[in-house]
Amino acid sequence: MNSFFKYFTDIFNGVKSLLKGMSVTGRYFFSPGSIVTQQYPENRKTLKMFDRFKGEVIMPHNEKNQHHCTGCGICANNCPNGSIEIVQDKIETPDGKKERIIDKHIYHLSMCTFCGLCIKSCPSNALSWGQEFEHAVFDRSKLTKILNKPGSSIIKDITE
Amino acid sequence: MKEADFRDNDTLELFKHSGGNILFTTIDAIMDWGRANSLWPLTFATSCCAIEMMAAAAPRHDFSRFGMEVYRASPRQADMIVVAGTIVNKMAPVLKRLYDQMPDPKYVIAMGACAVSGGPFFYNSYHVVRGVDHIIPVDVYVPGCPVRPEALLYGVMQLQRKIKLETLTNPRKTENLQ
Amino acid sequence: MTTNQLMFVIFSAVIIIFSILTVTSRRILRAATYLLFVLVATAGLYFLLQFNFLAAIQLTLYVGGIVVLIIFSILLTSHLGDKLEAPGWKKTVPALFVAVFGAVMCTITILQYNFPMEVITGSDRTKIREISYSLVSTEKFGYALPFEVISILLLASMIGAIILAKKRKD
Amino acid sequence: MKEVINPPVRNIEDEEYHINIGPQHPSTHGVLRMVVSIQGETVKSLKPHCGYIHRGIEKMCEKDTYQQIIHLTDRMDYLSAHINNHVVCLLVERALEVAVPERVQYIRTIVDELTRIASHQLWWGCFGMDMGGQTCLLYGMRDREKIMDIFEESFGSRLLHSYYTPGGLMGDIHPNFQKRVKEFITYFRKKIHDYDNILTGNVIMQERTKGVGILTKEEAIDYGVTGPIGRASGFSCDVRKYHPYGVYDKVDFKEILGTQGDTFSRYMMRMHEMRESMKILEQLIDNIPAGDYSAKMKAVIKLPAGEYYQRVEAARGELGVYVVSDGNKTPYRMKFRSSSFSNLSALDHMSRGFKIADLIAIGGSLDYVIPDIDR
Amino acid sequence: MFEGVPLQWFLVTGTIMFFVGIYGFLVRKNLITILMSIELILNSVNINFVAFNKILYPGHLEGMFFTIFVIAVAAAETSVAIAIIINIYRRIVNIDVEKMNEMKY
Amino acid sequence: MDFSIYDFTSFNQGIDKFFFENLTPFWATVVEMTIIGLVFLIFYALVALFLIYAERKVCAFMQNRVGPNRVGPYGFFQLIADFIKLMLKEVIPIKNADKFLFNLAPFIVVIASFMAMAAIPFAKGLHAVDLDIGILYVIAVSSMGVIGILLAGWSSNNKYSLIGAMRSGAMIVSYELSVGLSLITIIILSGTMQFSAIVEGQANGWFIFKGHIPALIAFVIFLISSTAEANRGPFDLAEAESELTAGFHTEYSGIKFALFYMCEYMNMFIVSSIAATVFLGGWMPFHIGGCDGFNHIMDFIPPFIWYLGKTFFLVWVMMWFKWTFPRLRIDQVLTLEWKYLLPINLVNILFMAFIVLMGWHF
Amino acid sequence: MSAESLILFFIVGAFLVGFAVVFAHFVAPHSTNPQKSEPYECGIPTEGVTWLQFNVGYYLFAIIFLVFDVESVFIFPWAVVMKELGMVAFVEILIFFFVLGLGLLYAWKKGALKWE
Amino acid sequence: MDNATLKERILELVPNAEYQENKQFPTFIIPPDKMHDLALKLKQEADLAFDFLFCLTAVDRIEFFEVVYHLESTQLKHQLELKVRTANRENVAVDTVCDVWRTAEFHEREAYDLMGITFNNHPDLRRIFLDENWKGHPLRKDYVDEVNIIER
Ligand code: SF4
Ligand code: SF4
Ligand code: SF4
Repeated sequence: MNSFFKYFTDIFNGVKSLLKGMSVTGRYFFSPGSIVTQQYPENRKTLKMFDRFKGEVIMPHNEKNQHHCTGCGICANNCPNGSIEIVQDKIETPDGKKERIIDKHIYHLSMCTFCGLCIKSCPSNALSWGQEFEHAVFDRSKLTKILNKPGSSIIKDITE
Repeated sequence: MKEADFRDNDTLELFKHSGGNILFTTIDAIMDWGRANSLWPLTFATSCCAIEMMAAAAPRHDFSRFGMEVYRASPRQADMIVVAGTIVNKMAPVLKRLYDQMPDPKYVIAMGACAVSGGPFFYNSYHVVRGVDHIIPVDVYVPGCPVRPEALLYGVMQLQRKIKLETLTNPRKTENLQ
Repeated sequence: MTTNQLMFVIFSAVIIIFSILTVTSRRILRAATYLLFVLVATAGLYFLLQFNFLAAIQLTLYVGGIVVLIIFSILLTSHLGDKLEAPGWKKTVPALFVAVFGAVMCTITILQYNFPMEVITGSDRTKIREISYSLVSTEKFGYALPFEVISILLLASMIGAIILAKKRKD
Repeated sequence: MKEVINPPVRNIEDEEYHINIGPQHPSTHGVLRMVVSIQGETVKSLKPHCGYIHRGIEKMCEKDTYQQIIHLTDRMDYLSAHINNHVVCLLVERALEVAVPERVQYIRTIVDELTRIASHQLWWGCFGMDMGGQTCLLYGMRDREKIMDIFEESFGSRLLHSYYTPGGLMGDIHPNFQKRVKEFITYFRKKIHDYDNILTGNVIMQERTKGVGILTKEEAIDYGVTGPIGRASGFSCDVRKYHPYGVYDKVDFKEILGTQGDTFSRYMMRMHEMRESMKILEQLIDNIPAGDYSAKMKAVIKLPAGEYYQRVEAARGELGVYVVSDGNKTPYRMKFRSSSFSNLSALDHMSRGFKIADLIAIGGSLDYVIPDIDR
Repeated sequence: MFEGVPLQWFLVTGTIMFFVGIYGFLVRKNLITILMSIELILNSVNINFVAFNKILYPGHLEGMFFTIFVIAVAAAETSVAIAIIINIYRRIVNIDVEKMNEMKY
Repeated sequence: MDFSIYDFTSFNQGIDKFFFENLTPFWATVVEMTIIGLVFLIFYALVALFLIYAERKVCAFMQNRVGPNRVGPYGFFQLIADFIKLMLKEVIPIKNADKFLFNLAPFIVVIASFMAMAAIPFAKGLHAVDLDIGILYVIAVSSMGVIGILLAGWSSNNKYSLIGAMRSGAMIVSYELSVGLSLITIIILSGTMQFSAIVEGQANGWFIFKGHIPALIAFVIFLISSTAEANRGPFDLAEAESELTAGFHTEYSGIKFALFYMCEYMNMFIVSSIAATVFLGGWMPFHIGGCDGFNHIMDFIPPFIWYLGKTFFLVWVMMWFKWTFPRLRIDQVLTLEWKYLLPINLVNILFMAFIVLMGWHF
Repeated sequence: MSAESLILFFIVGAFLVGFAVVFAHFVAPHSTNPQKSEPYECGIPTEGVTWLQFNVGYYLFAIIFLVFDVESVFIFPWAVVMKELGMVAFVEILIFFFVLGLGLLYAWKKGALKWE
Repeated sequence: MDNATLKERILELVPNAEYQENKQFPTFIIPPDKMHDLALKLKQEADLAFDFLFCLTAVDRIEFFEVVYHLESTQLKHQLELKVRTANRENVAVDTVCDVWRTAEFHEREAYDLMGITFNNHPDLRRIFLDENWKGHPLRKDYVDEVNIIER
C-alpha cells in the first residue's frame, strides 16, 4: 500500500518540480525586458570598451609624429612569447656620438597574449593599450605591425 | 557596418572574380546571401578561446542574431569550423579529418592567437602547431587571446563578406586551396 | 481503364515485384524494406476495396508493428556489410519449380472458374460503426468472443515472448 | 541418434564493444577522448586518452622568467585563471619571503572568489547542457557576464588577465570595483534561485544523478580527488581551510561536506560553494584596506636554489605547483599538480556499471578543464 | 464507387504472392527471412479473404474480420517467433537454419 | 450557430464538381489530388520553416536573447537563408553505407508525416480526406516514421547513429501506445473517430472540458507522449547531442538532413494539431454555454485562425518543454511510459468509459 | 474526396520531395577527398565493424509494444460504440483489460519493463 | 605528528634514508628499492596514515632522475616529501606506488611520458599525453627536437 501511495506522490512531486522549472523559462519568455543582448554591429557607434580594455599594444605618437621609444629592447625581452621584435638602427648624433635608435618596433598581434608585461616594463612608457578589437583579417601577415609610424622620431625628454 | 569600417579590404579585393552575366549574378547573389547568412558552426573547441566562443553564443552577445546558434555536433551538417584554441600535434590529424568530413562549401575561422600562429606557445613548445593554416585552409584570422566575443562576431562578418564573393561559375573548391 | 483498375495494377505490380525482391534480396534489411513496401501496397489494396479500417490496421500492426519488430531483430543480429549466402542450385531449382508450378496451376484454376461478375450493390463503404457493432455485439455476426479470446492470445504470446527473451540469470 | 552436444555458449550480451567519445564531442568539454567499453549500454570500463591539448607548458616554463610564467598559468585552467596566477605568485613570494601588502591579499582573495563563482556558473551551465537542458548554459553564461564585466573593467580583459604578478598586482582595482561586486552579489543571489528551480529540484535531473557515479571518501583520497568532487564524497580537502593563503584565515566560511559522493552531491557541492563564495565576498568587499598594490620587487626575480611547493584551492580542487630552482631567473623544473588531472583518474572507477548517459552526467559533474589536465 | 476490377485479378495477385512466399520459405536459410516469407503467405491469404468478402458478399464483414484476426494472430506469432529467434541467436550467434542442428540437446 | 461565412465545404464541393464535370473521373481525381498535394506540400514546407524560425525565437526569448534578427525583418528570412544553404550543400556519400536504404530513410520519415497531415481538418470542410477512421489513420500512418529512423541509423555505418536509432526506435514505438490510448479516451466520449465529427461534437464545449478529469489526464498524457513521438526534447535522446553527437542523422548532410530536420518540426505540428483538434475543439471557436454575445464574437474569428492558434499554442508548449527540461535517460523514458503512462492510460480509459456509462459527462 | 485518392497524395508528396533531392544533387558542389566518406566518429578513425552491441532491452520493448499495439487497435472500434452499447461494452472491456492487465503485471514483475 | 618525530619515524622505517633540510616539508631521500615498502607502511601505520599523495613529480637532475612524492595525511594533517633517485640516466626504473595510492597511476604515466622514467609493475604504463610513436621525452634536459621546437 505504501508503495502504491508513493507511486502517486512521486508523480505529483515530479510534476510540481517540472512546473517550477517551466515557470522560470516561462517568466523570462514573457518579460522581454530581461533580454541582455548587446547587438554588436548595430551598436557599434555606442559601444565603448572599458577604459582599461586591452585590445592591442600601440605606441602613442604625438601630433609631431613622435614617440617615446628608445629602442632599448626591454619590452622584447620581457615579452613572454616573443611578440615584439626590435630592429635597431645606429645613427650618429650631431655631437658625434653613436647612438642606437629604433628602426622598427615590430609587433606580432597574432601572437600577443595581452599580458601587459611589455607596457609595464618599458622604461620610457612608450607603449600603451589600444582599444581596437576588430582585428579579423583574411591574411595572416596583416597582423604583423610596425608600431612606430614611418618617419617618426623620438620625443626628447625635457630633462635632457 | 560600412565597407570602409572593415579591415583588410585590400586582401578582399584580391579574391574578387570578374563578373559574369546578369542572370548569374542574381543567382550568385541569392546563393551567397543564403550561405553567408546561414553559417552553422561545428562544435569544435579545444581550449580557452572556446569559452569566449560560448560567450559569443550566450545571451549577452548572442550568436543567433547571425543565425549561427545552430551548433552542429556532426561535421556533416556544419558549414563552418571555428578553430577556437590551441591545436597540438596530436590533435592536428583529428582536426584535418573533421574538416575533411564537412560537406562543401565549408569555411574556417581561426580564432585566437593559438589558432592564428601558435600564439603564446609559438616558441619553446614541442607539441603545438603554429597556426592552423598549416593543417587546413583558413578564411579569416581573428587574433586575440582570448578573442572577445565582439571580435569573433566581427570575424564572422568578415567571413560573410568573403562568402559573398563566390560565384556559381567559379565555385569555391576547398580542395584546391591548399 | 478506370482509376480503380489503374490503382489496382500499380498495387499488384508493387506487391508482386517487391515480394519477389523480398525473397531474393541478399541484404536482409533490404528484404525487410521490400516487405514493408509489399505490406504498404497491400494496405493500399484495402483502401481501394474501401476497407479503410482494415487498411489502417494493416498499417498499424503490420507496418508499424511487425515490420518494426523484424527490423529491430535484424538490427540486433546482423551487421551492415553482411550478405546472406546465395542459396545453392540444389535448393533453388526445386523450390522454383514448386513455386512456379503451383502458381501456374492455381492461376489457371482461378481464371477458369467462373466467378460471378458485377455484383457490386448495396453499401459501398464499410462504416466503422458497423464494424464496431459486430465486433462488440454478442449476437449473430458478432465477434465479442473472438475479441475476448484475442486478449488471451495476446497474454499468452506476451508471456511466452518474455520468458523466451528475458535474460536468464545464471 | 545424434550425440547430445552442448553448443558453446557464447554470451553475446557480455561481449564488449568499444565506443569512442571525443576528442571532438560536445560533452567532453574540450578535447578529451574516452574509449568506452560498453556492454549493452552499460559502461564496463573507460580509458581516457589525454594529450589532445598538451601544450608543453611545463617545458616552456623552464625557459621563462617568473613574471612570464604567469601568463602561461592563465592558460592552463582558464576558468580559474586568477587562482592559477595566485599559486605561482604565492610560491615566489614564499621563496623570496616578501611581505605582500594587505591590500593585495584582500584583492586577491576577492578576485579568487569571483573567479570561483564564474567558474561554477559556467560549470552549472555546462552541466545543464550535458543533461540536455541547453537553457542552463545560457543562463549560466548570462550571469557570468556580470563577473566578466567586473574583471574587464579592472583588469582589461575578460577571461585571461595575467593580473597577479609576483609580489602584487599589475595595477590597482578600478574605483568601481567594489560597487560592481556588491551589485553582482545582490543580482546573483536572486538568480541562483532560478538555478535551483530549473535544475536542482527538477525530477528528471534528480533521477538521473542521484546514486550515479558514486565515489566513496576512501576512494576519493586514494585517487587524489580534491575540490568540490572530493568534498562531495566527504573528503575534507579545502586548502583554504588547511593551508590558508590570502586572507582566508580571516574570513568566516564553511567547508561544506557531502556524504553521498554521487553526481547529485557533487552538483550540490558547487551550488553551496557559490553561496559560500558570495559570503566571503560580502565579508571582504567593504574592508579592502588602503595601501600599495604591489610590494617592491626586483626587476629580475631569482629564486634561491631549492625546492618549493605551493598549493591553493582552485575552482576544481587543489592546485599545486612544485618548483625546483637552481638560483637562476628561470625555474629548473616546474610541475603543476592540476586538480582536473587527478580528478580525471577517478572517472573510470566512477562510471563503471552506469549507462553512457550517466557517464556524460558524471563527466559533467567532474567539471574537468582539458588544458588543465594536459597542460 | 468501387467497380471495374474483377475478382480474378485479386486472386491472381494473391496466388503469386503466396507462391513467392513459398519459394522464400523453401530457399531462405536465415530465420528472419523465413519469417518474412511467412508474412508474405499470410498477407496473400488476407488479400483473398478481403477480395472475396468485398466482391462476393458485399453486405457482410466475415472476410474482413477474418483478416483482422489473422493479422492479430500474425502479430502474436511474430512476437513469439522473434523471441525464439533472438534466443537462438544468443546461444549460437547465428540464425541460419542449417546451423541449427547444433542446437539439438 | 452559423459558420457559413467560413464554411469550406461548399467551396470544396464546388471544385470537386468542377473537375468531375469537365474531366473523366480518373483525370479529375488525378488533377485534384495533384493540386491538393502541391498545396499541402507548400503548406508543409512553409509551416516547417515557420516553426523552425519560431523555435529559434522562442528559445531565444526564454534564454534572454533576441534570436535571429539580422536577416530580414526580425530575422524572418533566416530560414530562407538556411533553406537555400541546405539546398546548395554537398550531400556526402558515405562509404560502406547501404546507399538504397540510406537514401530511402528520409523519404519514409517525410512521407509518414506528410500523409498524416492529409486527414487533419484545418477548418470546416478544409481537409484532404475525411476518413471515418481518421484518428486510427493518423496513428497508422505516423507509425511508419519510426522505420525511417531505424533504417537511417542502420544504414549510415556509424556507431552513434545506430545506437541513436535503436533508442529512438524503442522510444517511439513505446510512446505510440500512449498516443493511441489517450486518444481512445476521447473516442469514447465522442463516439466517433472521424475528425470532422469530433470537431462538430465540440461545438458547445471542448472535449477537454466535457470529459472532466479523464479527458484532462488524457490530454496531459497525449502531450507528453506526443512530445516523445516527435522526438523532441526532453525526449530527444535519439539525437542526444551530448552523448551521440547527432543520433540517427549523424551522417546525413545537405538536403537529406534538411528533410529530417523539417520532419521533426512537422511531426510536432501534426501532433499538436491532433491534440488541438481532438481535445481543444480544432477549428471550433471558443464558446461558453449561455453567453450568446460572447459566442457570436468568437464566431467571427475564422476557424482557420482558431485552429492555427490552438495548434501553435501547443507547439509553443512543446517548445517550452524542450527549452526547460534536461533530457531523460533512456531507461527513464521507458519507465515513464511503461510504468506510469500506460497503466494510467488504461485505467483512465476505464474511468472514462465509466463516466460515459453513467452519463456524467456534459 | 475519396480515400483512395490518398494514394495520389502519397505519390505527389514522394515525387516532389524526390525532386528536391535530385535538384539539390545537381546544384550542390561536389568534391572528394579520401576521408570525406569515412564514418564520423569524433574525428578518430573507426575501429572494427559498426554494429550494435547485442542489447536485449530494446527489442523486448518492441515485443511488448507489438502485443499492446494489437490490443489498442481492438479497442478503437470498441471505443466508437461504447457510448451506445453501454453496459455490455463496458463489461467486455473490463474482461479484456483484466486479461491484458495480467500481462502487463507479469511483464512488470518479471522485470521486462526494466531497461538494462 | 610534528616534523621531528616524523623524521625519527621515517629513519626508523628506512634507516639509510637521507634527511634533507627543507623549510616546508620534512624531506627524505629514499633508496629506490625501499620506496615501495615504505609507501605501504606510510599508508598503513596508524600514526603515519599518509593516505593522500598530492603530488608526484619527476625531476631531471642531469646525472640522475629524481621522483618526488608529496604526501599528506588527511587525518593527522602532516606532510612529507620523499625523493627517490635513480642510479643514473640510463637505468631509470622505479617501483610503482600506484597500488598504494591510486592517484599515482596517472602521475606515473605522466612521468613516464614526459621524463622517461619507467615504473615497475605499473598496470598500464603508456604515454599519456604524447602519441605512442613520439620520440624522446620532452621534459628531459637533453631533449632536442629541431622540427617542433623553435627556440627563442
Ligand atoms: S617600447 Fe619601451 S621597452 Fe620597448 S624598446 Fe621602446 S623604449 Fe624600450
Ligand atoms: S602584451 Fe605581453 S604578449 Fe603582448 S606584446 Fe606585450 S609582453 Fe608581449
Ligand atoms: S589564443 Fe589564447 S585564449 Fe585562445 S586558446 Fe590560445 S592561449 Fe587560449
